[in-house]
Amino acid sequence: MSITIPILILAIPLFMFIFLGLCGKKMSHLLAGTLGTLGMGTVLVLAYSTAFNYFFSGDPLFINEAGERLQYIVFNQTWLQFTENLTISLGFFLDPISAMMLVVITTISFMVHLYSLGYMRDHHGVFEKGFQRFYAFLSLFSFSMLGLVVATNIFQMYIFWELVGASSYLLIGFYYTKPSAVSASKKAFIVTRFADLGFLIGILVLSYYTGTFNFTDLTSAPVAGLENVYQVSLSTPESVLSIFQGSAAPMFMGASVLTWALVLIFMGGMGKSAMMPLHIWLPDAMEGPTPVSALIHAATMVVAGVYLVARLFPLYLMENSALVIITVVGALTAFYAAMVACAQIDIKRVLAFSTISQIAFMMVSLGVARPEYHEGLGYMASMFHLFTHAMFKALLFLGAGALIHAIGSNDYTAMHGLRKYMPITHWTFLIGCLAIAGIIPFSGFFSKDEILSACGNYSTLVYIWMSLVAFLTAFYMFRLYYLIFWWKEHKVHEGHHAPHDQPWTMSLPLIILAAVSVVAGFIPFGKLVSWNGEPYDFMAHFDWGVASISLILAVVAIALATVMYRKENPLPDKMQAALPALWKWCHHRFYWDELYMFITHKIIFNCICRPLAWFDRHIIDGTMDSFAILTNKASEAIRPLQSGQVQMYVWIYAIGAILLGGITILCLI
Amino acid sequence: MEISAIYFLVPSLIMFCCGLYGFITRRNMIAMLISLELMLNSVDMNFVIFNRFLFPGQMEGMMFTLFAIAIAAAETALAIAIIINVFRSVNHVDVRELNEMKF
Amino acid sequence: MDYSQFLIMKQEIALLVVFLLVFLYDTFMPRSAQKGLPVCTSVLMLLLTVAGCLDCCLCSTDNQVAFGGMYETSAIISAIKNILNIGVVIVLIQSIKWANGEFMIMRRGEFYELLLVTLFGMYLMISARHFLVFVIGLECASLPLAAMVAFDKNRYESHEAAVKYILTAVFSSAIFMMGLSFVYGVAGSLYFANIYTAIYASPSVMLVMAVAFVIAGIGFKLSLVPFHLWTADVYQGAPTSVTSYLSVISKGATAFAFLVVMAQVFGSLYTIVWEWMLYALIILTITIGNLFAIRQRNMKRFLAFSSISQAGYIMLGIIAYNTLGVAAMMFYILVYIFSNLGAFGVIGAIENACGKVSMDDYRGLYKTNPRLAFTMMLAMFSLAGIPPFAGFFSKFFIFTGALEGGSVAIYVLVLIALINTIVSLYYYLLVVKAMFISEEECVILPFKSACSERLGMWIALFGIIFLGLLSPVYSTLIDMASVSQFGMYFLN
Amino acid sequence: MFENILIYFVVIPLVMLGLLALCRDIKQIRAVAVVGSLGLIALSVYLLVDYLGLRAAGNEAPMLYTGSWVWFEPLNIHLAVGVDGISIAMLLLSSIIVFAGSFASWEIKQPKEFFLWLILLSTGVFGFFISIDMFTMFMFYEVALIPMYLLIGVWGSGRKNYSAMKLTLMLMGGSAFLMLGLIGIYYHSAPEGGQLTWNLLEIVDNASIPHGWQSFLFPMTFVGFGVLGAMFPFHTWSPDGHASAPTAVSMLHAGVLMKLGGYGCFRVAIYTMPQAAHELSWIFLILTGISVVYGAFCACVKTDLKYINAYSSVSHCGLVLFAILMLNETAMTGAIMQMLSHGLMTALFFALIGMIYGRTHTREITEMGGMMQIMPYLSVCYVIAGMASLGLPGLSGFVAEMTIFVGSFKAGMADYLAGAGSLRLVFTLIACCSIVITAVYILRVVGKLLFGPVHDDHHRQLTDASWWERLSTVTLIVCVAGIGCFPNFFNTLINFTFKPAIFSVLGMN
Repeated sequence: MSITIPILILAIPLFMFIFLGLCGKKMSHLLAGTLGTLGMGTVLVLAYSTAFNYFFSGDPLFINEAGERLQYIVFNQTWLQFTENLTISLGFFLDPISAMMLVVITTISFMVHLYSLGYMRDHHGVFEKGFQRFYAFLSLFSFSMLGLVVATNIFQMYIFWELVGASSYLLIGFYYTKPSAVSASKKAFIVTRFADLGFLIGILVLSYYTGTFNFTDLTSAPVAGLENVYQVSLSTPESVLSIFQGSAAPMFMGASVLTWALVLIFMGGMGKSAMMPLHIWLPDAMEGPTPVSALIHAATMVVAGVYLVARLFPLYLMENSALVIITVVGALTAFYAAMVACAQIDIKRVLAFSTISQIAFMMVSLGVARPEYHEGLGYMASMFHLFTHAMFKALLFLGAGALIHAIGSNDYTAMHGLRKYMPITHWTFLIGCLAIAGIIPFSGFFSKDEILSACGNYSTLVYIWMSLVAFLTAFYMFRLYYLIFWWKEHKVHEGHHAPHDQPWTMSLPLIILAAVSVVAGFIPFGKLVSWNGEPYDFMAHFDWGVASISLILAVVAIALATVMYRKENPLPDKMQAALPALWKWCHHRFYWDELYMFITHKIIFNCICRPLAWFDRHIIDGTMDSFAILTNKASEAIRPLQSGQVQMYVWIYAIGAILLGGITILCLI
Repeated sequence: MEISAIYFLVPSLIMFCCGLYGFITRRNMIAMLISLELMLNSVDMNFVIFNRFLFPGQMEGMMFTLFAIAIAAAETALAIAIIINVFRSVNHVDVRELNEMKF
Repeated sequence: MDYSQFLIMKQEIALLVVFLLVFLYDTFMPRSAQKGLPVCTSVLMLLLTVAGCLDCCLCSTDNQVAFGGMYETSAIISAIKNILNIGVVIVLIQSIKWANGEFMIMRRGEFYELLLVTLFGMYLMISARHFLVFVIGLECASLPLAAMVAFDKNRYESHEAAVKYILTAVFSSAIFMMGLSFVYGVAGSLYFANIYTAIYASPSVMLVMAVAFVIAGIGFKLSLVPFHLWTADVYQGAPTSVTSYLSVISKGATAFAFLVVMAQVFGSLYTIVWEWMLYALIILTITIGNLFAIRQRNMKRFLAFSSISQAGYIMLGIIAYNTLGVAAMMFYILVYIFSNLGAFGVIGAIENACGKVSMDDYRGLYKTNPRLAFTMMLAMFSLAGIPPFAGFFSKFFIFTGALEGGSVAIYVLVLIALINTIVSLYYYLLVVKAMFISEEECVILPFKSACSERLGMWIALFGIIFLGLLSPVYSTLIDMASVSQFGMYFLN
Repeated sequence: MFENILIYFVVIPLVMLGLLALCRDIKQIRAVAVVGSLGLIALSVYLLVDYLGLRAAGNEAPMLYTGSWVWFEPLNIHLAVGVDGISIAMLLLSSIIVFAGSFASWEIKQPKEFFLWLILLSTGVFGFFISIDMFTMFMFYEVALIPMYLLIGVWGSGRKNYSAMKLTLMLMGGSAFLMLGLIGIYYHSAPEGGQLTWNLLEIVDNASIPHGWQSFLFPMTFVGFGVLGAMFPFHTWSPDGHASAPTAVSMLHAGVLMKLGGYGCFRVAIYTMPQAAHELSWIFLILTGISVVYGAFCACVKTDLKYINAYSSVSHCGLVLFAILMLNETAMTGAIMQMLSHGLMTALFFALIGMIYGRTHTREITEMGGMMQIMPYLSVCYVIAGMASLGLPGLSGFVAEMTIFVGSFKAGMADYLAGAGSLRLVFTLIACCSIVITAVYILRVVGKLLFGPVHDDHHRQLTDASWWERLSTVTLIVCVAGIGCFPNFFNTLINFTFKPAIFSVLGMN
């Protein structure tokens, strides 16, 4: 396979970033936007061709005679050599999930590029300030995210992991004159940085023991006769296995070092994927422009954590405890986020919590995947959900963007009853809601259903728990839907235009994504992506019982939402009054932000930083200064010695001479 | 009976100490000079005593004493000249008043 | 009697000739020609110096002894005399303006004569191998200085300084001679060589006291703490030319004489007796000198205390008690002469021009008189031991010398000395700060210093910059030191 | 002597000094400064290329371009020069920063004196990096220190007198210990009866410093250089000094001079006394480990831009010393890269702060805000510098920090597994935490200073960077990004000759 296309996939966004960043100011807004979009379009084509090539060409590099998909390192360039073995390379890794991610990222990114051409201007068609910068950052993000998914080694992943974090920072803080955006971007960066610390230490531990960063060395076995081609082996390679298993397995504080490493790496994933308790940055990140939320904080970057776990899945399989932790964290987060989503009034916040909840679904799904249960259905389901979720969540966000663009506010109380004014938005949004609620035949139904059956296989408790979350999902999505589009008639204020549908650049992505959300469920995903490359017969494992139960739950939830929110009625207020504490906690997101505020500001800032700074100025520096002061004091103290009296001089002289001799004599004796 | 050196040395030492004491306590510079003379003379005596009692076969100590006397004379002359100068300038010879420069 | 042994004293004799010429000029030249006396003296002295240096470099002098062992000369001794000569030439050049001043008309001859006599005394002190000669040299070197200190008849400070100087000087010579009498009592001779053999490594109470008194007596001239108290007052009170002479020439000569006495007389008592005395004195000298210097506002007084602490560093060369130490000490003296005279040159020029000697008056000097300020700064840097100026090299070498084969105690001593260099850097930088950083209007207006003053400063600057960088100077000193008479006295 | 290329690193600044002294107006002064510093860059680039060529041709001597000319024969003091990859990296760094610094002080008052001192300072720096004789090394070291006093005192701002004095005295205090240590090394540089030497290579070859003496001399030299490397608790000169120094001086000082400390620690203290380094490293590991987080924490609450950066330098330079003490090839490589990286990015920082300060006349972040709207160019550069500082991949900080962490973790784990205590491991983990704290204070500054609404309406009239300021910053940014994007080049450069040295260190263990 030629390496030109993969290189171009990475190089074009990077080039666009540099080009737009340096020269953007010199060109017109439209030109910059068009260039960015065209660039992304090219990448889209290239990525699709690569993915198509990978999945369907039947090239022996990609698939073996048994029909198992292989991993192929297209190129791998040494970037930084630490020691003989430990080397960071930058490369391009092609396997089912990276190919799938290529598709997801380029699709959503292109949609967002296109969408932003319309979104990033006001009603008079004047482009926003910093429009070129926006496209430059979008390109940077696309580059980083693509680099992340095609990473050949864990350190490359870390590098791009940091880069997506930085571009997310820049994009969240795009409206840098708004203090809330600035602090949100800061929060996002610092929280994920904290998580990355865990990731880094995890990498260090893992690489210390295994002596490698390469994914292929960690999780796969080389395929004989073909260079750079590997096959995932669920039984981890001997080289790795021998290090971590057996009686001599290194332990640290009661757990094996592998568990430590994997949990720490998962911590990085928790930060990026906004798992509790590191989720607090994601709702705030909605301060960024809405297309950014769609791209970064719904579809691509936030699933990096899931992707990371999936990438290292064979290692995780070795340590049951790590997977249990993932399951527990995921399950708690999913429920928590769903609860909170029910009580938010900012539509983007609702979507943000819904994202957290859905990503938690994927995490749980990975956590429950075991060979013994339907041959790893959970893994496949997780990836499938990742794919479908990216589509419908991007759709929902872009729809929300269209609404916000039209209304000028994030608050749904300013919307109500918009269905007549914005029909395209209405219908596409409804499709998105149906998809996420899991209504057959929309894509969410298939992926979520598989996750639930994977949970059911693993443990009934998890299954019931996650079904409950699914129920809540359907409820809060339709609550949102009704509150935006129904509830009561929209009032058009004097002197304002009536809200209307958006230009084609914004509508087109909505329609495309809606279409994808409808049909994506029918993609034979199992044939393409599975944990060991073997084609996975999805229908063989389909559990109609689970499917019908979840469908019923979703319908009930939608019905409930319809009753409560379709028309203006006192029911919601009554419910709120009936459970005031619950509503309050949910509305305030269980006070996580306040807790963090307390820890960072009251404890770290006030109890560590300030005292340290004081200590530095007064104790350390004070000591240094006191040397000088003491010297001066001493100088002052011995002043009387030089009294100006010659007799005094002579007296000291004589005493000195006698003492000099006397003491020496005493010492000699 | 030979009188041992110690009978000469002790007075010499006492003389030295007297000189020292006088030098430190007297305010009049002339008196201080006299005290200094005492000290120098005690040194001279020492030389003579040592020469006479310990090393009677040579004259080094005696010679040294002669030179020392000359030097003492020169010193005194110079000192007196300077004291006179001071007297002309400030009209007294009280050494304790001469403490303009200090610290 | 073999008169040829007078030839061994050729340096002293040459100096005497210069003295006589100056004396004759002063006495017999008509009044109108009297103004030429300072220049004439300087030229004569310069000739003497050049001749001496050529002699020193070209003819390798062996150790020679004259007058029954009372007088000794060697390459290193003539070298130190030449070093002193160089210093004297600079002092003389710098004092031309002052000596031609209104006030000095009648008495400038005396100034030069007295100065040359003290120099002669120092020569004697250095070459003496008998305590009688040594004492004569010492007195010769210190008594006329009292007259020189009192030279400024109109200034009260000059009198006060002279009184303090003469009284302390006589007192210290009494103490010194007391010590000598003890030495004589123990050893029965005043010849250095005889004493050395007589007291070989057997200290008695009297001997220890003798050593202490001798150190006190010489320490007075070197202004080692606690025998230093006269220094500041005298430096402040004396005319600037005299102060500069006192601070460098007198100190340098005495330091070398001190080494001679300690090595050739008390060498065998090094480890048991005087190493520790000196150890304590060095710490005291450096520290107390520095502590006093911090607060001084009068430049001359400030340099007095700085010179006290510099004396402490010079003593490191003696406590090292090895060839490297001797060479380093001589190098230090040489560099110190240039650095200190550079500083005194500036002080003198400013004092002659507008009578200011306070550090506060120096504020903003760079704006009005940049060259003077620059010279002063380099001198300060050199004194503080900042490379690439000569002071750095001399400090480094003296520490290197002190540490050769050093015990831990010596390392501690050097560490204390090094920490003291920070304090000294502080006060030297205070001067630099006043001149360069202070933003006040300078009270010293721009002026053009006299030709002679500038020449003096140029010479000093030349030395400050190049003495360290040009290695032959130090190498020659080391060569001389390694073949010198000291070699046999050193332990290693 | 003049056939040796290295000599020109000292000759060029000296010629510049001479020319500057002759200059009459500011244009000539600028011309001299720019041409001279360009010459230095050209020289160091040529040296780099030539050096790599020689290495590629199989030259495996520990130092290349060695030359040695007797200076003080009796003490065996030579003017000995020689470079390996580390020195070349440092020379390159220095010349770049001198270049950028000249542009950053384009409109300084009293330019003649300023540049005289600045070039004297760089003479010292270059001399230090080319020397392999301890005496000349020390001499150049002190030459580099003292001009700081005047540069800060005359051209500085704020409490400049206090800061200048404090900085000078503390650094000279360090060099007091250093001098003792160096002379001590000299006296044990050869086995009994051998010819004593100041030459580092010979000292390493002789490896004759007795064990007991090593334990005494190692702390002396390490502390001596460590003061300049801002090691806790001797770092307090740095915040005050940097806060008061003029732009170019802050750049040169934080960018190059503080590297002298790290370089010296490695080249003298560890290189010559590996045993003591191994045994005593724990003391300094604790101190430097504290520096790393302590500096970062302190930076979090400061509101003066220069103070923030100074504390950040404390943290980053602490990391350099920390990594050196790991006595591990990877970590040491990382230390050198961190020196380069920190040098460039901190110079960039100080340049930018100077430029902002020159316009707003305040450095309090509480009194500024929204600079991005007023001076977008400078603000973008500031963000880039900040990103480099918090270790964004693609910029230099990341590469250096990761190399250090990988290396130290390896050393720490090796110790831990060998039952040699978990000190290294624990402090590695603590040091790792600095990446989070760094992010906190960098983003805090960026958020307050650059983003948000404009704080002071008077600031709206301010102009963005002029061409010389752009040139200065672009140079640095290109270098920062260059290292960040192509780290392996530097890695190879350093590694090439690093190996023998490190083996000699580790061989002792």
